[in-house]
Amino acid sequence: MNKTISISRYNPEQDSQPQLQTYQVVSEHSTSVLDALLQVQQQDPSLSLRWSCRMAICGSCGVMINGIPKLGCKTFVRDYPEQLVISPLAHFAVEKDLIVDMSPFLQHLSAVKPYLINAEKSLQPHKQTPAQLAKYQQFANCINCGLCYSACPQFGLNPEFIGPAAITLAQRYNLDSRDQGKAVRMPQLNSKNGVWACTFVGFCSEVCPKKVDPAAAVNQGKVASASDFIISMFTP
Amino acid sequence: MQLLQKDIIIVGGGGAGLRAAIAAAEAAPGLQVALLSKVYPMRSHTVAAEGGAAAVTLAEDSLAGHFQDTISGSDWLAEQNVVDYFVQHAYQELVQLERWGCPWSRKADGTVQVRRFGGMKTERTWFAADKTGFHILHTLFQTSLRYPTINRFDEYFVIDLLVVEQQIAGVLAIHFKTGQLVQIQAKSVILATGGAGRVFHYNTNGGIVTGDGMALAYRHGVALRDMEFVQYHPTGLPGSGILITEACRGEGGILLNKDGYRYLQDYDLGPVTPAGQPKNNYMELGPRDKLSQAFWQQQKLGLTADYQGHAVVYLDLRHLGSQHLTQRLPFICELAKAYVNIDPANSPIPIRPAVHYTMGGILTDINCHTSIAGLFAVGECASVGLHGANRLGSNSLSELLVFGKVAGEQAAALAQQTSLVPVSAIMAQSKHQQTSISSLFGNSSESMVAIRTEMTQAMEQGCGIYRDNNGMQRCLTSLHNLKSRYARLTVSDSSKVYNSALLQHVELGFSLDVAEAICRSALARTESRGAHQRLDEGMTTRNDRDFLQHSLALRQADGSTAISWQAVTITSLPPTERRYGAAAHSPANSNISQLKAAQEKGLQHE
Amino acid sequence: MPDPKSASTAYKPVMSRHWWLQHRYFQLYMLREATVLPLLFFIICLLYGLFSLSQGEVQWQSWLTFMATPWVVLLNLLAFSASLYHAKTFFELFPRVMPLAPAALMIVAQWLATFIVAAGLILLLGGWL
Amino acid sequence: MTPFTEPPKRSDEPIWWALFSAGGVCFAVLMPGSILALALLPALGLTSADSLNYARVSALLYQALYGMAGLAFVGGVICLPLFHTAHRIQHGLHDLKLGGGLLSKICCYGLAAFASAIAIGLLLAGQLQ
Ligand SMILES: Cc1cc2nc3c(=O)[nH]c(=O)nc-3n(C[C@H](O)[C@H](O)[C@H](O)COP(=O)(O)OP(=O)(O)OC[C@H]3O[C@@H](n4cnc5c(N)ncnc54)[C@H](O)[C@@H]3O)c2cc1C
Ligand code: SF4
Ligand code: F3S
Ligand code: FES
Repeated sequence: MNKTISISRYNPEQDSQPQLQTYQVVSEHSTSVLDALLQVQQQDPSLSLRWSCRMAICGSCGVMINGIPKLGCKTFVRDYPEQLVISPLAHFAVEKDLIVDMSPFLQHLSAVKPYLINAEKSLQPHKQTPAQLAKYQQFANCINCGLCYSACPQFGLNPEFIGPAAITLAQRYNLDSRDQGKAVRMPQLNSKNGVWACTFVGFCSEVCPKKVDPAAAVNQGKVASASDFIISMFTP
Repeated sequence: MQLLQKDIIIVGGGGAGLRAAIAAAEAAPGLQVALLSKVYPMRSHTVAAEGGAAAVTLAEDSLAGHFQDTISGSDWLAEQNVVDYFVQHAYQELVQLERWGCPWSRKADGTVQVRRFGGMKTERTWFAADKTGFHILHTLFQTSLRYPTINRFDEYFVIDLLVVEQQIAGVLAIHFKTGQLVQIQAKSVILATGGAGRVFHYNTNGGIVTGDGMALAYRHGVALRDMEFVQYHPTGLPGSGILITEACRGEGGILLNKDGYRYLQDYDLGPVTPAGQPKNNYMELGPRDKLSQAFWQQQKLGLTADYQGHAVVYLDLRHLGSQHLTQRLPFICELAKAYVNIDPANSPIPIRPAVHYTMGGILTDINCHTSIAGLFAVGECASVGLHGANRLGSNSLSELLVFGKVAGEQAAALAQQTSLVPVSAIMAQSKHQQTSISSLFGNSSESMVAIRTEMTQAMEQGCGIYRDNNGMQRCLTSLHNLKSRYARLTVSDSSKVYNSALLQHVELGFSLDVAEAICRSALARTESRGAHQRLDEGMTTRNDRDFLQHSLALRQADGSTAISWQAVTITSLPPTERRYGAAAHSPANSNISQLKAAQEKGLQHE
Repeated sequence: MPDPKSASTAYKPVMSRHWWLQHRYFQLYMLREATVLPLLFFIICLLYGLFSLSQGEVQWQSWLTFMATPWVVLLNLLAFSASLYHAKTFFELFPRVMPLAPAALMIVAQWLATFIVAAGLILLLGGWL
Repeated sequence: MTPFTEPPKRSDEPIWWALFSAGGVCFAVLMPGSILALALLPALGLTSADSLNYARVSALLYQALYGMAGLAFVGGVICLPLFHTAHRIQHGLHDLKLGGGLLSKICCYGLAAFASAIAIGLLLAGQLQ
C-alpha cells in the first residue's frame, strides 16, 4: 500500500527554519515509522536521522509523530490511516532534519551522579531481595530516549530543568538498597531546576515507551526533597 | 584538520569499550582516555543483549565444567589457555558489575539468581530480567561518568587508524555533527567496535553493527581470525530478524514445526524433555549451531510454516503461563506484541534463524594485543580465542567484561611506558585520507543501497547456515563485482552537518572488506565444524587432521585476501566428538569425565 | 565534547504561549490548574461570610441572601464541579507520589473520605445533627 | 547550557509545595462537602429551615470545641486552599509565560498569607467577643 508521509527537513547550511516535505512510501502491516523513514532515506540519501537497534531498546530513534514524541521503531504506519507528520523531538535544538542536539540531555543525566555510591570495598556481591529490587527496578528501565523531555512543557519553558529522565535516574539510585549516595544527589534535586520545576503535567509518563513512569519518580523526588529540607533545618 | 592528543584511545562505547575505559582509568588515573563512539555509548548494540552472562556461580558447578562446555561448544577451536583465564575471571567480573549497581535478578534470599542457557551443562547464566545487555551497558556507562579522565567523543566516527612502522599512533575520525576531520594521537588504541552481523541480510544486529573495527585493523595488515564462523541464532523474528532470546528456551519454551512436532528430537538432541521442564544440553537447550541447522533441514523437508512470505517454525511459551512470562520475559512479551502482534501466553511465536554473532575477528593474543604495537582489540570485533567455531550463548557478555578489563589495563600499562609518535609521521596519512574523503562527493549512477542489499543477499545465499563450494564462489564473484562498483560510488549529499550518507558510504566499504574475509575463510575451510557446515562431498564432517587450526585472513597489497593457518592451543582437553542430548552420556565421552576430575584440582576460583 | 560552532547553526524552536492548546492532554492539564479559579471565588464568599458574621445578625442575613443570588449560585456550582474534577486528578496522582498501597485501593479510599466528610458537613450544617 | 559544576542553591519551594499539597487535600476532601453545605443546598432551599441562622453558626464557629472547630474550618477551607490556589496561579502564570518569577511569587503567596491572616483575625475577633 502506498502512503504519503511528511517529514520535517532542515539543513543548517541552507535553511533558516525546518520545512515539511512529503514522500511516498510503501507500507505493509509491519512497517514501522522507522522503516518508512529508511525507505525515504533510500530515495533521498540526504535525510539524516538516528537509529540503530530497531527493537525499542537503544533509545536513538525518538521523533515527533503527529506532534507526539514516539520511538520510530515502535510506532507503526498502519496506525496512522490519516496523515503522518514526522518532525524532530520537541524542545531540543534541531541540528539537521530529524537529529536534535542531545548534549543538554546527556549533561542533565550526568549532573545527578547516576552511579552507585558505596564506600565499602568487597569482592562479594551485595544481598538484595526481590522486594528491594522492585523498589527501583521500574526506574532502572529508562532507555534514555529523551521522549519525556519532548513531552514536558516545563522543560520546554525552562531548558535548565534537569528533567524527568535525569530525576528518575537519581531516584533509581536513591532507592537502591545498595546505595549510600543520596546526600550528594539531593542538592541537584533540591534546586529550583531540580524536582521543583515540575508541575506534574504527567505527559512524560504517557509517552514513555518503557513505562518507567518518570512523573512518579519526579514527584516522589519532591517528597524526598521536602523531607531533606526539613532535616536541613535541624542540622546546621 | 583538528589535532588532539590523548594517552589512550578506545574506539567503541559498547560493553567492551566501556569496561576497558573504566579499567584504564582505574589502572592509571594520570592518563587521559578518549572514548570514541559513532553513537552515544548507551545506543551500542550491547544494549540489545537479552539473555545473560555466564560465570560459574553455584556450589555444585565447577570451573572445569564451564571450561569444558566452552571448548566443546567451540568444536575444539577455542584457545584453551584463553578459555581457562576466562572461566576463572568471569565470576569476579559479574560481581564487580553487581557492586557498580547492575540490577541482577535475585532469589528470595537476596542472592543472585542464575538461569539455564544452551550448551551449558548447569545453570550459570546471570541475568537482569530479559534485558541483561541493556542493564550491563547502562551500568557501565553510568559508572564511567565518575571518572574525570574518561573523555567522551560521542558521535565521532573512526575512519582510519594512524600507524607508523607497525606502531599505533592514533586514529582519524569524522565528527558526525560538524563533518570535521579530527586527528587524535595516542600511545595505545583499543578497538571495541563490535561485530559485523549487518553484512548479512537477516540478522539480529543493530544498524551500526557493520564490522568497522575489523576492517580498520585488516586494512593495516592485522589478520582476521576464524571469520568463517558466523553464528545463526535459531530464534529471530521473521522479517525484521529481531531476537527472541535463548532464555525463552532456558525458561522452558519449546520449538515446533508446522505440524506442532518437536523436530529437534530428530537431530541428535533428544530424547524429548517434557514441555516446561527443560534439561541442559537436551532438545531446545542444545547449542545454537545445531538448532539453526535443524531448522534448515526442516525447511528442506517442507516442514516449516509460512509467515508473510518467510519460512518459520514456532517457539511455544504458552505452557509457562502469563504470570511467569511477564515476570521473567517481559521484554519478549513486548517485542512479540509489537512486531508480530502475538501474545506469547496465547499463541506460539513464529521464528526463524538470523545471523547473530561473528565468532571471528581481529587476531589478538591473550592480552588483547594485536600484531601492531599498541593496538588492542576486544569484544565482538576481536578474536581473543574464546569462541572458536561456535560461541555459547551468554559467554560473550562475560567476555566483554573479562577481556575489556584486560585490554584496558594492558593499554594503560603500555601507554605509561611509551611516548606519542610525532605528528609529522602521521600527517601524510591523514592528509591522504582527507583528500580521498573529499573526492567522494559527486554524482554517480551507482546506488549505495543497491550495493549494500546485493552484498547482504550474496552473503546470505553463499555463506549461510550450510555452505558449498559453488555457492561460495558465486558469492565471492559478486563481492568482487560489488567492490569495483563501490570504487565508483560517490556521495551525493555534500553537507557537513550530520551527513548520514557519507557515514554509510564508509561503513559499506568496511562491510565489503569483512564480507570478503568471511567468504574467503569459509572457502578455505574444507570441513564442517561448529557454525561452518559444508554440503560438499567429503567435507560434511569435522576433520581434525587438517583443520584443527584457526584460519587467518590477511589483506594483500592488491586488496585481495590470503588465507593462512594457525595452530590451536590445546592445554588439557583434546578433541572428542561434540555431543548433546542423550548421546553426550554415551561411553565415547568418558574421557571428558576423567579430564573433568583432573581439572577440578587445577582450576578453582582464585 | 561541547562544540561552540554548532550552537549558531542549530535551529532552536521557541515555545509559544499557546502550547497548551495544541494537545488535549495539555488542555486537561490547564483545566486542572484552572480549577483554582472558581475555588478562589468560593473562598472569597467565605471570607465575606466570616466578615458578615463578625458584623452581627443583620449583616449575616444579607450574606445568606447574597449566597442565594442566582449568579453566585451558578459560580459556586462551577466551584463544586471544579472541586470534583480536582479531586479526581488529585486522587489519581497521589498514589504515584506516595505509593503506600495499590493505586486502585488508594483511589477508592480517598473518594470514600470525601463522601464521608461531605455527608458529615451536610448533616451538621443542614441542621440534621 | 550551564555545566553542572557547583551544587545549586536549595529552593524554597518545599514550603510552598507543602502548603499547596495540604491545600490540595482540603480542596479534594473538604471542599465538595463545604460548597454543597454552605452554598448550594441552602441557596436551593434543600436544608432544614434556619439551620444556618446567626446563633447556630456563631456557636459552631466561635464556641464549638472551645473554638477549635472554627479554627479547623478556617484553616482547612480558607487558608490552606488559598495557598493551594496561590501556588497554581503562580505556576500557571509561568506556564502562560506571563510571570512566574519572584514578583508574581511575592504577589501570589503574599496575598494568600494576607487573606489568611484576615480570616484568622476575623475568627479570633469573633471568638474573643
Ligand atoms: C540481539 C542480541 C542479543 C544478544 N544476547 C546476548 C546474551 O544474552 N548473552 C551474551 O553473552 N551475548 C549476547 N549477545 C552478543 C553480545 O551482546 C555482543 O557480542 C556484545 O554486546 C558486543 O559488544 P561490543 O562491546 O563488542 O560491541 P557493541 O556493543 O556492538 O559496541 C560497538 C561500539 O563500537 C562503536 N563503533 C563501531 N564502529 C565504530 C567506528 N567506526 N567509529 C567509532 N565507533 C565505532 C559503536 O558506536 C559502539 O559503541 C547478543 C547479541 C545480540 C545482537
Ligand atoms: S523515562 Fe521513559 S521517556 Fe524518558 S528517557 Fe527514559 S525511557 Fe525515555
Ligand atoms: S511532563 Fe514535566 S512537569 Fe513533571 S510530571 Fe512530567 S516532568
Ligand atoms: S532504533 Fe533503537 S530504539 Fe528505535
